Amino acid sequence: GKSGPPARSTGFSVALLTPGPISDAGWNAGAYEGLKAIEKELGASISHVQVKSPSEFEEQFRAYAAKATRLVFGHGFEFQDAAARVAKEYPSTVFVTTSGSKTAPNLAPIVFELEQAAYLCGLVSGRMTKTGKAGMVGGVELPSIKSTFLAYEAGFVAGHPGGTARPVFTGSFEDVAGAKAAALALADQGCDFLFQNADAAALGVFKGAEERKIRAFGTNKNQNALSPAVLASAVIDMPRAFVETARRVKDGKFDGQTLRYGLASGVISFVWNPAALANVPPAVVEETKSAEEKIRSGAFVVPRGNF
Amino acid sequence: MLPSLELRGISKRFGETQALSEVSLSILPGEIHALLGENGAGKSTLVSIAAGRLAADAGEILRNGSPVSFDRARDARDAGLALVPQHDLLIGAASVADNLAFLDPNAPFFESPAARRARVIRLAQRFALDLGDANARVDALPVGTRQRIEIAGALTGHPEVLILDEPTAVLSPDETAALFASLRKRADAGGAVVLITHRLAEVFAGADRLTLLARGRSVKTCRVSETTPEEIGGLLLAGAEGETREKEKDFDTHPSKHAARSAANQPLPSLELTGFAPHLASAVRTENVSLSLSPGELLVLLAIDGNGADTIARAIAGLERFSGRVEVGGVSLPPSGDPLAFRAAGGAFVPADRREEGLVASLSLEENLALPDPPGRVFLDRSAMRAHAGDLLASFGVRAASSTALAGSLSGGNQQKVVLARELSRSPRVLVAVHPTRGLDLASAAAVRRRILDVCRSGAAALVITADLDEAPLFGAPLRVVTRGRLSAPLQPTTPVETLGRLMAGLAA
Amino acid sequence: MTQESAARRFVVAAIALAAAAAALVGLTLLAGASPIDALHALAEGSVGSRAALGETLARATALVLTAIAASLAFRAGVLNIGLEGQFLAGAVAAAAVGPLLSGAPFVARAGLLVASALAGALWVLPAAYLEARRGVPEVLSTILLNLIAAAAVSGLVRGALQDPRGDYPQSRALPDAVRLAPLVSGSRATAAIVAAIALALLVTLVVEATPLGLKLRATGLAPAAARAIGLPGARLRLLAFSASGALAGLAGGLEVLAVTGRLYDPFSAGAGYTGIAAALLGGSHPLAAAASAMLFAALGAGSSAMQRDTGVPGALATIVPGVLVLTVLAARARLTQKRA
Amino acid sequence: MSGFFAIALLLAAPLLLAATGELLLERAGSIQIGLEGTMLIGAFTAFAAARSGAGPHAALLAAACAGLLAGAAFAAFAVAGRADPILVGTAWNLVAAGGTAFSYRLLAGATGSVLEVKALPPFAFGLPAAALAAFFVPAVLEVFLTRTRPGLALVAAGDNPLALEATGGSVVAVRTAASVAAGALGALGGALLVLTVSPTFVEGVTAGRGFLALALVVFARWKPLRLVPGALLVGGATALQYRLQAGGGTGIPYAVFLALPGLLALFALAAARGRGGAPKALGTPAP
Ligand SMILES: Nc1ncnc2c1ncn2[C@@H]1O[C@H](COP(=O)(O)OP(=O)(O)OP(=O)(O)O)[C@@H](O)[C@H]1O
Ligand SMILES: Nc1ncnc2c1ncn2[C@@H]1O[C@H](COP(=O)(O)OP(=O)(O)OP(=O)(O)O)[C@@H](O)[C@H]1O
Ligand SMILES: [Mg+2]
Ligand SMILES: [Mg+2]
Repeated sequence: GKSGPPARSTGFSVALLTPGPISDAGWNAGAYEGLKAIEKELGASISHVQVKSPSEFEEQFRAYAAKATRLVFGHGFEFQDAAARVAKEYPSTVFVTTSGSKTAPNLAPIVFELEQAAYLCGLVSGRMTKTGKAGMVGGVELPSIKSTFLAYEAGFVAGHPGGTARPVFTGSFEDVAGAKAAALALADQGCDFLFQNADAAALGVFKGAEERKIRAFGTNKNQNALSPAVLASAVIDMPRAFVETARRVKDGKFDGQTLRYGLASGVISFVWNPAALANVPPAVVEETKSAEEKIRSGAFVVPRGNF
Repeated sequence: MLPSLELRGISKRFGETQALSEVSLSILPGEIHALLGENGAGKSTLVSIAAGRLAADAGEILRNGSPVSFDRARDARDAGLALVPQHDLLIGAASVADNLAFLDPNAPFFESPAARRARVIRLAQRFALDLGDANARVDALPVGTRQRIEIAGALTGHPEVLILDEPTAVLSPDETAALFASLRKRADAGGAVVLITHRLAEVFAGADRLTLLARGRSVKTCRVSETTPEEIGGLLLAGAEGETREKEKDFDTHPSKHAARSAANQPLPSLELTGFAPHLASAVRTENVSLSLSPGELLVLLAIDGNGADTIARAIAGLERFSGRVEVGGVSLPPSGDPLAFRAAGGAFVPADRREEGLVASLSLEENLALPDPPGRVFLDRSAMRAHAGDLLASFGVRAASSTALAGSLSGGNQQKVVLARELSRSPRVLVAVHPTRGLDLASAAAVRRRILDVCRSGAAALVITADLDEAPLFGAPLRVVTRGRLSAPLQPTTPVETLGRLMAGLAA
Repeated sequence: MTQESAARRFVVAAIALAAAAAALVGLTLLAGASPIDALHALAEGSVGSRAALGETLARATALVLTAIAASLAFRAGVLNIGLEGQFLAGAVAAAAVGPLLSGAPFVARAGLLVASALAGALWVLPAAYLEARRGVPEVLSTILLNLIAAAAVSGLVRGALQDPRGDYPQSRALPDAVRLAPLVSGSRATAAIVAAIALALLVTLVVEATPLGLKLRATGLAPAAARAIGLPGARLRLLAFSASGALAGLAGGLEVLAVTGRLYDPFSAGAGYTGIAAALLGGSHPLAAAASAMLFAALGAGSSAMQRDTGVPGALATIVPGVLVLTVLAARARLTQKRA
Repeated sequence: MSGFFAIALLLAAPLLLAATGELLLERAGSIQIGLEGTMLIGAFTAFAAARSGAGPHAALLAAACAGLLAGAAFAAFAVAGRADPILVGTAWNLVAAGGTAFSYRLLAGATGSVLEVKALPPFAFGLPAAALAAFFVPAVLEVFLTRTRPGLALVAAGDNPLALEATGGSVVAVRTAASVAAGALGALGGALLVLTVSPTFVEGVTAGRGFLALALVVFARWKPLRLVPGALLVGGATALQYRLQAGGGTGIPYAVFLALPGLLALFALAAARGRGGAPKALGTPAP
């Protein structure tokens, strides 16, 4: 558990608040990698803290702002209220929440348009499904999770008109056992493709898919290596987004506008699992590629949730 | 004849208490040997040592003439000694069959329920004990049955010496007779039986020899046929009070002078029991009691421990459920048992167990004396509490470092005085006191009696329970003897002590 | 559970603090950080500045209240392990009625706090009923009620109490006018901590210096004697139980009012459990328990600073209070055995 | 339908093991409300052992050993030390949760990748033998309690400790042994999570199952065999909930399912007579 040197008040300093442990191999781990990348690429001094309950949000923001930290990330929608309050008092610190909608001159959310890649996963599933049914496994029922499900479902129906995609939430990002159980339940319902957005619990989904010999998708990180059942991953390059955001701040280009990162920015990508690609009809690969182009160019807008 | 079990010069000390000093006891094969003595005389301690449950500080144990030493209870059982202790030994949540397996030292590691049931039937037949349904949960059984289960459990190892610590306290007369019959059979077959009891009647009806303990020493051993209940009763009571007991002629408690029944023509009785009986799942059934005490009247209930007088008192004070009717100052109390209703009607209660029920050991004397209605509107009126405590401690002659001393730090006798002080200071309408002078020295005991008579004189009715034959008449009030839950007819305080002793022992007057 | 002498309490606390410090140094070394830096950050981050002190006080509010709630219950002989659930019930009530209340902020706040105290008190009722009528140990039922309360929070922020603006699993925010403002700018300490300390004093006074308090203590120390003496044991227990629940509920309400402004899932990081630990450390004396709660709050704020400044894992903040409590228990057991 | 049962069994097995251990301990008169912590210790130990090269069965064994030690440590405080078990358990959860998280960081670093370990091989119904064996453990305990001598001693320790002492037994010894066994079973429950269903460790991977297991003991009213339907009910309800969600949603918020074990246990307590079957000396110090 070595981490960076202490954030000093001189130079470019960046801090990160995560709502969970950075060893979760998912949402929080990605953010921490982003922080490390900022340290490496921009020479920033970095600092991280894991918050235990909502009562601490403000405390941590304030502690960093008081030390003249230039940029503080609050990793989740739930940090918005606290960030907005503290931002008012510390105009020279920039506050960024990952997801959310509140903005101010020194406050903006990063919005990952993971939906765009999720749509492509849906499209692939729709084209390849035999049963016309797909499943989606979520951890906690959160807007960002539901939004990717919305996009996946849209893609699935586009690929297989009349098909259905059903979500199951387990209520926890840590509950790998629950995620596996959910995957099995979906498989038993006839689903032959599983999308998931469950962080560390994703492994449970893959194990379930392996067992029922169906396909699943990685999310957030490139999870292609985790299981032969993974057909492709919808990846957020969190480090890239974090570095890009930090660079903006460092260069004085931060303008308080929502920071959107989609396929076009390269932060979001759809990555085939080379080990599984052999079983995918070339036509599907082609179609996916052209759909991706349309999304990049803005010719097609992927539906997303209201949050 | 070589004794089956012989104890020589056994001493045992618990902290401050010298429970046993050089006690010797020998038990012969073929005899039922009764062990008698007042509460705290050391009977249970002695038999625990004999059965390897406790280590003696000094002394020797011999089995059939050769010295033995027991490191564990198991060793004693292996040597043929079995003890049924005073407290409940059974697993309430388990069945009769399981309990007997638990008590059987030779039960195999693994045993099927059928085998366990078979044991119950075997034991019931062999010892002619009614052990009830083998599958019944023990905590649903009457105490008599539970007692028999414990005895059967002790007998499973075929002990040559069987020691029973107060087995009859909870048995009905028929059950007691049956128990003695089965013990007699064992003795006739050459086994030895040691039996602790407070009841002289059963000793004289069923035992061969007896040993009397008093204050941790053995006072007398003899054949039952060589003595009388009166002699033993006298020794027992002397033991309870210590050798220093003299006739208390020098005190101003002449019965006739203080007979407090001037208020006999008052219309409303202070305490009235009608068809009253405490509800307890136990064998000693208190018969329906009816009595009435007018203001200023005092009644002494005289009973050896274990005869139910205590339970009558507790039920009146609202600490047990009862059937029938209890009225205090015309207010009838709920039969579900409600100490608050008793108090609200003007009742005061001195419990037998002052440590558990009389005082809050880790509160100060001031605080104890202020309960249950501490003074002060918003905050405790500490100075009033102190003054109140100071007065009471002085006038009851309590020896304590100060009124802020913890109640638990006082000696037993002084604790008793504190309880009395608290209860009497409340100017009760009815006082119910259980063994109010137990553990007090002579002067203090006389002072306590005086206090009780004083409250009566000022209009309260009092019900005093005592086991002290010599003390009872000193109140100068009518007496009733309680034996096995039954009240005798009212007796004059001038009734000869011998008559009272015979009644207490359960013998015809 | 019972009172103990001041001297003994002091010895036990000193031993425990030493053990906790040793654990802290050891774990910091294991994590590859400098213990000196870590301890420095701990001190700076908890009491080193006005802002840090403010954080400690802001954290302390809920802990002080749950700690005195635990002390009150323990002193009356009620083993209320359900403070966590009662805390959540109070927070739920605050989040439910808060946005509905209109009128002057003062009135709205009063309404919100009354609602949360009531909710906390109501949440003990199933346990109190089962204890009084069925003899079910309150330890078991209150643990179950904690589970249920946590599940209810999770359901409510996605259901009945969900903020209609946005799709977030959180309740509607309290109006800024209703929320408590900081006492001094740049600090997060609000009047809530003053209220909590005042309540700690009040509970201490009630327990130690009023007729009612004496009765409660007597019931807790010797139930059989209290009954025989004529104290209404069952009623006193119920009173202490529900007052304890009300205090924990109030803690939840104040947390919403002063700190978070809304209900989230999960809402609590174990304020109820920490309160029990603080009460234990303070020997169930309300003031000492409140002081221990302050200590835990300082530890929490300080270990956050440690994490920020030296990069040691946040888990330290969980381990250290646990070690503290276990040492107290062990030290107390040893002292008792020596005396016996 | 076979899928449904497999899922129910899968979710019930770890719960059942932990709850059986807890029931054993409670029948002996002590109580460990820090069962969640013990499960975490087991889960982490299995993970750590497997990461350092042990096979899944060896990892299971390692977890059991860690559980034995954990049970002995608990007993040192709460049985021999006679500290209030509730308070020890409260602190236990803190130390175990923090300690496993801390150790995981030491072992794995602040890694962002899933560290997978080898799972136990499936045996039948897609479940490994160890998970299936879990369903027989309550029966073994039942036999132990009702048909063996030490079983009777254990029941006595929880019902009438003085009786046990009077017959030459030692309450401290019996409760310590029970705590050690309960620790092993709790840790095995945690290990089973890692080695069957979720071949990795995450902070808080037990996700509240320790508390569910506590509730199950109450629901079972301290009778081992009743744990099986209880655990299957919880496992089944969860599986059913996933199935209902998968089948198109139900409108029942999943919080209801989260609350289900607690509610069931509370109703079981309310419906039972007396103390609901709780051992008489539960939570009281050894004489
Ligand atoms: N474990 C102990 N610790 C301290 N004192 C004890 C202990 N056991 C007994 N005593 C004390 O030793 C003395 C003798 O007690 P013992 O139980 O032997 O009396 P007993 O004759 O059996 O009385 P009873 O008729 O009431 O059963 C009493 O003063 C008692 O308080
Ligand atoms: N009415 C009753 N119904 C059932 N059992 C009773 C009744 N009255 C008394 N008993 C039982 O008889 C036994 C002896 O009574 P009790 O304890 O009142 O006698 P005691 O003279 O005060 O002796 P001790 O010193 O043992 O307290 C007790 O087990 C008590 O529960
Ligand atoms: Mg005795
Ligand atoms: Mg008596």
